[in-house]
Amino acid sequence: MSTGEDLNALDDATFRATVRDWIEKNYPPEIRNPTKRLHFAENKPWYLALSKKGWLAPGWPREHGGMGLSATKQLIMTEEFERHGCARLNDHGMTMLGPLLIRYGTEAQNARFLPKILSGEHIWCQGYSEPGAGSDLAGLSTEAVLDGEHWVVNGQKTWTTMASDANWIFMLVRTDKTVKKQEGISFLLVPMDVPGVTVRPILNLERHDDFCEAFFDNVRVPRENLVGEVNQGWTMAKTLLGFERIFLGSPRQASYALSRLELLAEHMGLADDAVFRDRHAQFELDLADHNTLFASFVARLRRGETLGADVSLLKISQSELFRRITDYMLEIAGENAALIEPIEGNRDLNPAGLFLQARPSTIYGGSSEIQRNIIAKNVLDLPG
Amino acid sequence: MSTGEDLNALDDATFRATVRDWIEKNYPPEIRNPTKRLHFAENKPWYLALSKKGWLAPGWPREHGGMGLSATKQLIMTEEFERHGCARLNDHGMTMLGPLLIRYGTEAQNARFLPKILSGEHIWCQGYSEPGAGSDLAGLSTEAVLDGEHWVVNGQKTWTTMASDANWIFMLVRTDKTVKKQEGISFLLVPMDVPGVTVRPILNLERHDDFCEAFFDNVRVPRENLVGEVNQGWTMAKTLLGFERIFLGSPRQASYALSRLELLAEHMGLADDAVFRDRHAQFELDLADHNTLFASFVARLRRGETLGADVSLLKISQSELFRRITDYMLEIAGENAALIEPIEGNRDLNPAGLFLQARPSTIYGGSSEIQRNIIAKNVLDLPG
Amino acid sequence: MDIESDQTATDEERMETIRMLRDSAAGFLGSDLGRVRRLRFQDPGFDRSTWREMCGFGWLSVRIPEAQGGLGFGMQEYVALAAELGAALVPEPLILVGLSARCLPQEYLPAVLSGDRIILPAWQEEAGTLADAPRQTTFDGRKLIGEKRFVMHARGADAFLVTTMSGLALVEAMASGVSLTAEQTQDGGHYGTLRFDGAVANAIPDAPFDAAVADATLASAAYLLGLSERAFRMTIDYLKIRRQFGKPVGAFQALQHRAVDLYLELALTRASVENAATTIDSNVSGSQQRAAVSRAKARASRCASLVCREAIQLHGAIGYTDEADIGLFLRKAMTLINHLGSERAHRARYVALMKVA
Amino acid sequence: MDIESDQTATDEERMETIRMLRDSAAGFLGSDLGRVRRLRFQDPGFDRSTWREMCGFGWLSVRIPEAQGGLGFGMQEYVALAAELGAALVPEPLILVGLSARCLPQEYLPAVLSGDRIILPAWQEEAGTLADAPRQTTFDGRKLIGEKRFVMHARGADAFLVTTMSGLALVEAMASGVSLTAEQTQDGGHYGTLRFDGAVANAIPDAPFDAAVADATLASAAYLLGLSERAFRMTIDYLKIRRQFGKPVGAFQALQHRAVDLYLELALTRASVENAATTIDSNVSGSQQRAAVSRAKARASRCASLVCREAIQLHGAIGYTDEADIGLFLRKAMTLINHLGSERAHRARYVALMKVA
Repeated sequence: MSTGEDLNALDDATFRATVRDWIEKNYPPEIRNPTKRLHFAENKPWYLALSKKGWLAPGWPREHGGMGLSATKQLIMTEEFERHGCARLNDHGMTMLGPLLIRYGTEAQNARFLPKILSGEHIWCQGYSEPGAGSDLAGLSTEAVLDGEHWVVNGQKTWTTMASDANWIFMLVRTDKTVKKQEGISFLLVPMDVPGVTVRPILNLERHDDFCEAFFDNVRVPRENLVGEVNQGWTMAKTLLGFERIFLGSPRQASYALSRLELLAEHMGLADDAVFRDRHAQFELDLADHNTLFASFVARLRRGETLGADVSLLKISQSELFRRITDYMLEIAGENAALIEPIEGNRDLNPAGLFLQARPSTIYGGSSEIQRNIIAKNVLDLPG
Repeated sequence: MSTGEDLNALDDATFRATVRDWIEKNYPPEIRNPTKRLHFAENKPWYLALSKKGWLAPGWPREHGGMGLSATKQLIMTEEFERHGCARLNDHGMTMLGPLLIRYGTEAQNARFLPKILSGEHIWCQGYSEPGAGSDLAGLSTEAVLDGEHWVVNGQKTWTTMASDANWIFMLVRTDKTVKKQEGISFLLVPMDVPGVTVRPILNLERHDDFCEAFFDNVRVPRENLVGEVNQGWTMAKTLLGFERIFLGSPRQASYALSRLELLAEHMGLADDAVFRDRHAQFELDLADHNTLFASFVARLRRGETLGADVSLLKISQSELFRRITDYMLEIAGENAALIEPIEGNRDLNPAGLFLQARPSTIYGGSSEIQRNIIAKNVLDLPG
Repeated sequence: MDIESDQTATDEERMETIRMLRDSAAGFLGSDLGRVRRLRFQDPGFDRSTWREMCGFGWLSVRIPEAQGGLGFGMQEYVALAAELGAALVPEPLILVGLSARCLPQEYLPAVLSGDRIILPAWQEEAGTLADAPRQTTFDGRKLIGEKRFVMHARGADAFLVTTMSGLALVEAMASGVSLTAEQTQDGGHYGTLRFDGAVANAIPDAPFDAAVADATLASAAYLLGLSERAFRMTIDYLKIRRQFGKPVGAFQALQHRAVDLYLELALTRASVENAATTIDSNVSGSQQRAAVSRAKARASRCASLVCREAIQLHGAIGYTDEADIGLFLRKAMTLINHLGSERAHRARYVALMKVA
Repeated sequence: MDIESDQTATDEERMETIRMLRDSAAGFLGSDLGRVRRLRFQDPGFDRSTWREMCGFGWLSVRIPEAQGGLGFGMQEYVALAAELGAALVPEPLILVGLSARCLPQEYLPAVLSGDRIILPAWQEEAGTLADAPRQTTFDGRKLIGEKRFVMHARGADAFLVTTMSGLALVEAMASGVSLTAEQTQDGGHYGTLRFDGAVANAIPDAPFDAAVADATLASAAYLLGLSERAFRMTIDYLKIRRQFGKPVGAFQALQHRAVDLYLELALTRASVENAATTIDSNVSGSQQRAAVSRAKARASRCASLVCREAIQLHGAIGYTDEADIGLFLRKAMTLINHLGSERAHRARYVALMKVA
C-alpha cells in the first residue's frame, strides 16, 4: 500500500482521463467484462494493483490510506471502472466495513483492521441476513453472549455474498433479547478460519456460487472485536445504507441490458420491426429519465445534502427497469431464451443469463416491496 | 301485465330468434343505443311494452308474473337486448328486490309489491352505500328505530342510482348497534314520496345525473315493511350478490369499447399502424379469453352449480379490460381526447365519454380492490 | 452517462429568482378552485380581468427578451412558473399567447404583453399531429385560405397567428372571411375550428416559430407536472382522512404501493422536465434541445394520465362525482395530454431526433 | 359472443375418462421433484425406463387412432394429461414424439408407441419462427441436405422426422451424413443442431403434419398451464408459511393483490386452453382451430412468464437459489415459452387466422 497523490486537485475532466489511462494500462485483460462475479483467486491481481497504486478505497480519508475523493470524483472513478468492464472486487471491506470503522471504530480497531483491508490480507464478507430475517432484518436471531473476555456466537447467516472467499465477517448479532428488536443488536467482527465456523456455498439460479450460508457454533471472539457500543449495531449499520442505495440506483445494469436488447433484436432480425422499435423507444425514454433522476440525487449529494428516504426511488426505478428490459429480451429471443450459454458463442449476448441476473436485483439490498414500504411510511407519511 | 307462454320449451336457437324478432318489432327506435343511462320518463314506453308482453322479469317464477326462464335463456335474452342496443331500464325492482322478496318476503309482501313492479307503478332504487360506508358497506349507520308499529328512519344514503326516478327504495338500515356490525342490519322497504325523504342528484364526471343522495329525517315506515327477520338484512342482501357479479363480468362493455377503438383507429389513420395492430391484437386476445372464462362460469351456472367467490374474477377481468381499452383510446385520440361531444357528430365515437364511463366500472359493485380482497381471503385462503 | 463537472454547479442567485417567481405565483393563485370551477363551460372559459393581472405580473413576458419589454428569463424560470399554473389549473391561455408573443415583431408586443390583445396561435390541421409544416393553409401575402382545427380558447382571441405554407400570418378574429365554430372540451373550455375564406392577414416574417413551440411544449409538460403533483397530494391527503374498516384507507398496503408507483413517476417527470429546461438554457444543438423537450412532454403526458386515473380510483365513488375537485384535474389532463403532441408522437420524435443528435 | 346451446352440455362419461386419466397420471408422477432434479444436465435429460413406463400407460398414444393401435382420444383428454405432465415438470419428450407418431405410417408405429424407438421432429431452421415450410432443407427422395436447429432432446433420439422442401423425411440418428451438436438449456436439457450432408432418409408421404403441430402446440400450452398452476400453488403455500415482521407474508395486502392477479391470469389460461381443445374436438374450420390454438399458446406463454417471474419475487432470496424447487418451474418455463411458437408469434398468427376464419 502506498499513499498516492491527492487527485482532488485535478479538474474533473483531467481526473477522468487520468483514471481511464491508468486502468487501460493496468487492468488484467483476461478478466475484462466477466459474465459472473469473480472469486478472489481470479480478481486478486487487480485488487493488488489497485492496492499498490493506493486506489483501493476512493472514499476513505487519506490518513487511513484512502484517496479522500469527493463524491463526484468517486462516481467518475466508478464510471471509468464500469466503462472498461472491470470486475467487481471482494469489496465489502472497502465499501462497507471501512467507512463504518472509520466512523465508529476505536483507534486500535482502525489500526488493526484498515491496513489489512488495503493490503488484501483480510477479505471481508457481510453477515446480516438470516433464514428467518430477510426483509425483516431486525428480526435476526444469531446471538452473541459474553463469557468473560469473549463473545460466544451461535446461529446462522445466509446470503453472505462471496463468504467462501472471505477470512473475516462483520456481523449483526443479538446481544439483548429483552428489548425492542432493533435495540438488542450489536456489530461484531469475526474471523472465519476458527473452529465452529462453517461455510456452505449456495448455487443461485445462474448456478454460480456467489453467495453462501455461514454457520456459527460456539465461536469465541475477543471482546474487543465489537464495534461501537453494545446494542448500537442496528443504528450503525443503518447509517451506511443511504450511500449503498444510491449505488444500487446507478443506471449501469439497465443501461447494459438495453444495449444487449439492441444486439438481440439485430440477431433476431427485429431491429427495424415497428413494434420492437416502439417498445425500445419507451425503454430509452425510461432509461434517459432514470439517468436524469439519478443525476439529480448525485447533485444533491455533491451539494453536501443528506439524502432522505426517497433515495429508495432510485433503487426501485433502476432494478425494475433492468427487470422489464430483460423480461422483454426473453419475449423476443425465440428459442434462445432457453440457452444457458451465450448465443452463438458471443459472450456479450446471453438473454437468459441477463434475465436471471435481473431477478435478484429487486430482492437484495431491500426488496422492491420493502423500498415501497419505506417510501409510503417515511416520505408519503401514510399511516399504518 | 299478462302471463305469457312458457318459452323454456323452445330450443335455444328458436328462443333467440323469437326474442330477436320481437325486440326488432317492438323496441322504440328513438332510444336505441343511448349514450347515457335513460330516466324513467324516457324508457317508460319500453318498460310498459315488456310489461304487457310479460317479459319484464325473465328470472322470476311464472306464478309471480315472471318468465321462469333457465339461466341460459336469461343470458340469451340479455344478449339480444344488448345486440339491439336496448336501453337499460330502471330495473332494481326486477333484478334486485323481486328475487329477494320471492325468497324472503311474506305472502302479503309479495302480493303487495311484485305486481306493482311489473306494472311500472313502483319504481325502485337501492339504498345500500353511505358516505361513510362504501367498500366497508357493513359499516353503515342509517338507523331504523321501532316506535310502536312504525320504524323511524334517520340517515343518509348515497350513490343511489336513479333515485330521482324512484318512488320506493329498499334499504339496509341499522337496527341494532350493540352487536357485530354485520349482525345488526335489517332490510326495509321505504316509500320516497313521504315527508322526511329528500333526494339530491349528484352530477358524475360525465355530468350526467345517474346517481343521487337520499336523506331520511324521521321517516316513519309501517312495521310490516321490513323484509325477513330483524337483523338478518346483511345475509339476505349478500345472497343476491353472486348473480349480480356474473352480470358485471359480462364482456359487453369491453367488447363495445374494442369495437369503438377500431373505429377510432380508422378515424385517426392508424388502422394499419403496426404498433396499433399489435396493441389491438392483445386486446382481442384478452377479450376472447375473457369471453371464454365468462362462458365457463355461465356453463357452471347452467349445470346448476352455485358459484363461489371466484366469480369476482370476472368482474375484475371485465372492468379492467374495459378500462385499459379506453385508456388506450385516449392515447391515440389526439386532440379528440378532450372533446365532450362525439367526434364529428358520430355519436358512436366518443373516446372521452367512453373513457369516463369506464372509470366507475372498477369502483361500483365492489371495487377492484375489494374483489381482490375477497379472492385473496375466500379463494386463495391467504391469512390476515 | 457522465456526471456533469463541478463547474456547472448551482447558480444560487438563479435558484432564488425561481423560488420568488414560484412563491409569488402560488400566493396569487391560492389553493381554492372555486374560480376555476365557475369559469367552466362559460365562454370564453377564462377571465379577462384575471388575465390582465397575470400579464401585469409579467407571466406572459417570461421568455420575451428584455430588449423587447419582456423579462428575458430562461426556461428554468418558465417551467417553475408553468408548474404553478398547472397546480392551480389556471384556465387563462398564458402558454399559447406566450407562444404567439415570441413570434411577433416588436410593434405588436406592447398590446399583447399588457393583456389588451389576445393573439392565439393556430397551426393544427388534423388531430394527433405535431406542430409541423401546414399542408393546406395558403397565404399569398394578403389573403388566407384554409382551415385550422383544435385552436384552444379560440373564442377568447382578438387575433390569430396562423401557420401557412408561406410562413406565418396574423389575422383579426373579426376580419371578414374568418369563421369560427367551437367544440366543448372536458376541462370546461373549448377547441375552435377556424375557416379562412380569403380573409386579409399580415405576414409575420422571420419568427422563431419552432423555438416558440418548443418552449410552449415544455411549458405544457411543466403545467402537467404541476397538475399531477397536486392531484397526487390531494389523493394522499384523502387516503389519510378517508376511513373504511376502522382505519384510514391509506393504511392498506396495496394502496400504499400504488401511491409509491405514482410518486416515482412524478419524480421521473420532474427530473425530465427540469432537465429539458436546463438543456434549452444551455447551448447544445437544436436537435438535442428538441429531443429533451419531446422526452419531457412524453413523460409528463404519461404521468398525468397515470396519476389522474389512479387518483380517481383511489378516491373511490366520490372521485367519480363532478363536485369532487379531483375530477377537475382528470378533465384538465384529458385536455392537455395530447395537446402540443401526445406521448406517442413525442416518443417517436425523440427517437428520430436522437439519431441525428 | 353467443352462449352455446344446451345440446352441447357436458358429456358425463367423457368427464369421467378425463378425470381418470388425470388421476392416474398424477398418481404415477407424484409430487416429489427429486427425479426431475437429478436428470438435469445429464444426457439425454430424461430417463429411458420411465419413458417406457409412460408409453405403457398409453400417454404417447392418446391422439393416435384406435385403428392404428392408439387410444383415439380427443384433444380434451390430451390437454388434461399434458397439464399433469407440466405440473410434474416431466422431462420425457412425450409431446414431441407424439407429434412424430401422428405423422408416421402404420408400419413405424408399434416400435414408437411401445417406447422402443424415439423419433423426434426436426423442423426449425432459425430461432423465433413457427413450424412453417422449411426454406433450405432439401430432400431428393433419397438424400437430405441442410440444417435443423433447436431440436429439443436431440441426443435422446433414435431417428428424426425432418421437414424438407419436398415433404417429410425420416432419418436415423446414427446414419452417415448426420451430425449433431448440442447446447444446454435452462431446464437441464438441451437443444440439438442437426446437420445433414447427404444422409440417406425415407420419405414419409401424406402426413398430417400441420394438425400434429397444432396438437403439440396446444399440448405444450397445457403443459405450461399445469406448470404455472403448480408454481402458483407452491407460492401461495410459501406465502402462508414464510413469516416476517411477526406475521405470514401472505397477510400483506400488496402481495395478496398480486397473487390475485396471477390467479386471474391462470383462470384465463385454463379457459383458453380448454376452449382450444373443445374447438379441435369439434368440426369447425381448420383456421378456426388453428386460431384457437394460437390464442391458447400465446396466453399460456404469457401466463407462465408472469407467474414464474412473480413466483421468484414472492419467494424472495430463497427463490433465487438453485436448490429451491420454484426455480425448476421458472427454468422449464424459460425453455418452453417460445418453443413451438412464442407469445408474439402466436398473437400475430391469431390475428391473421381470424381474418380468414
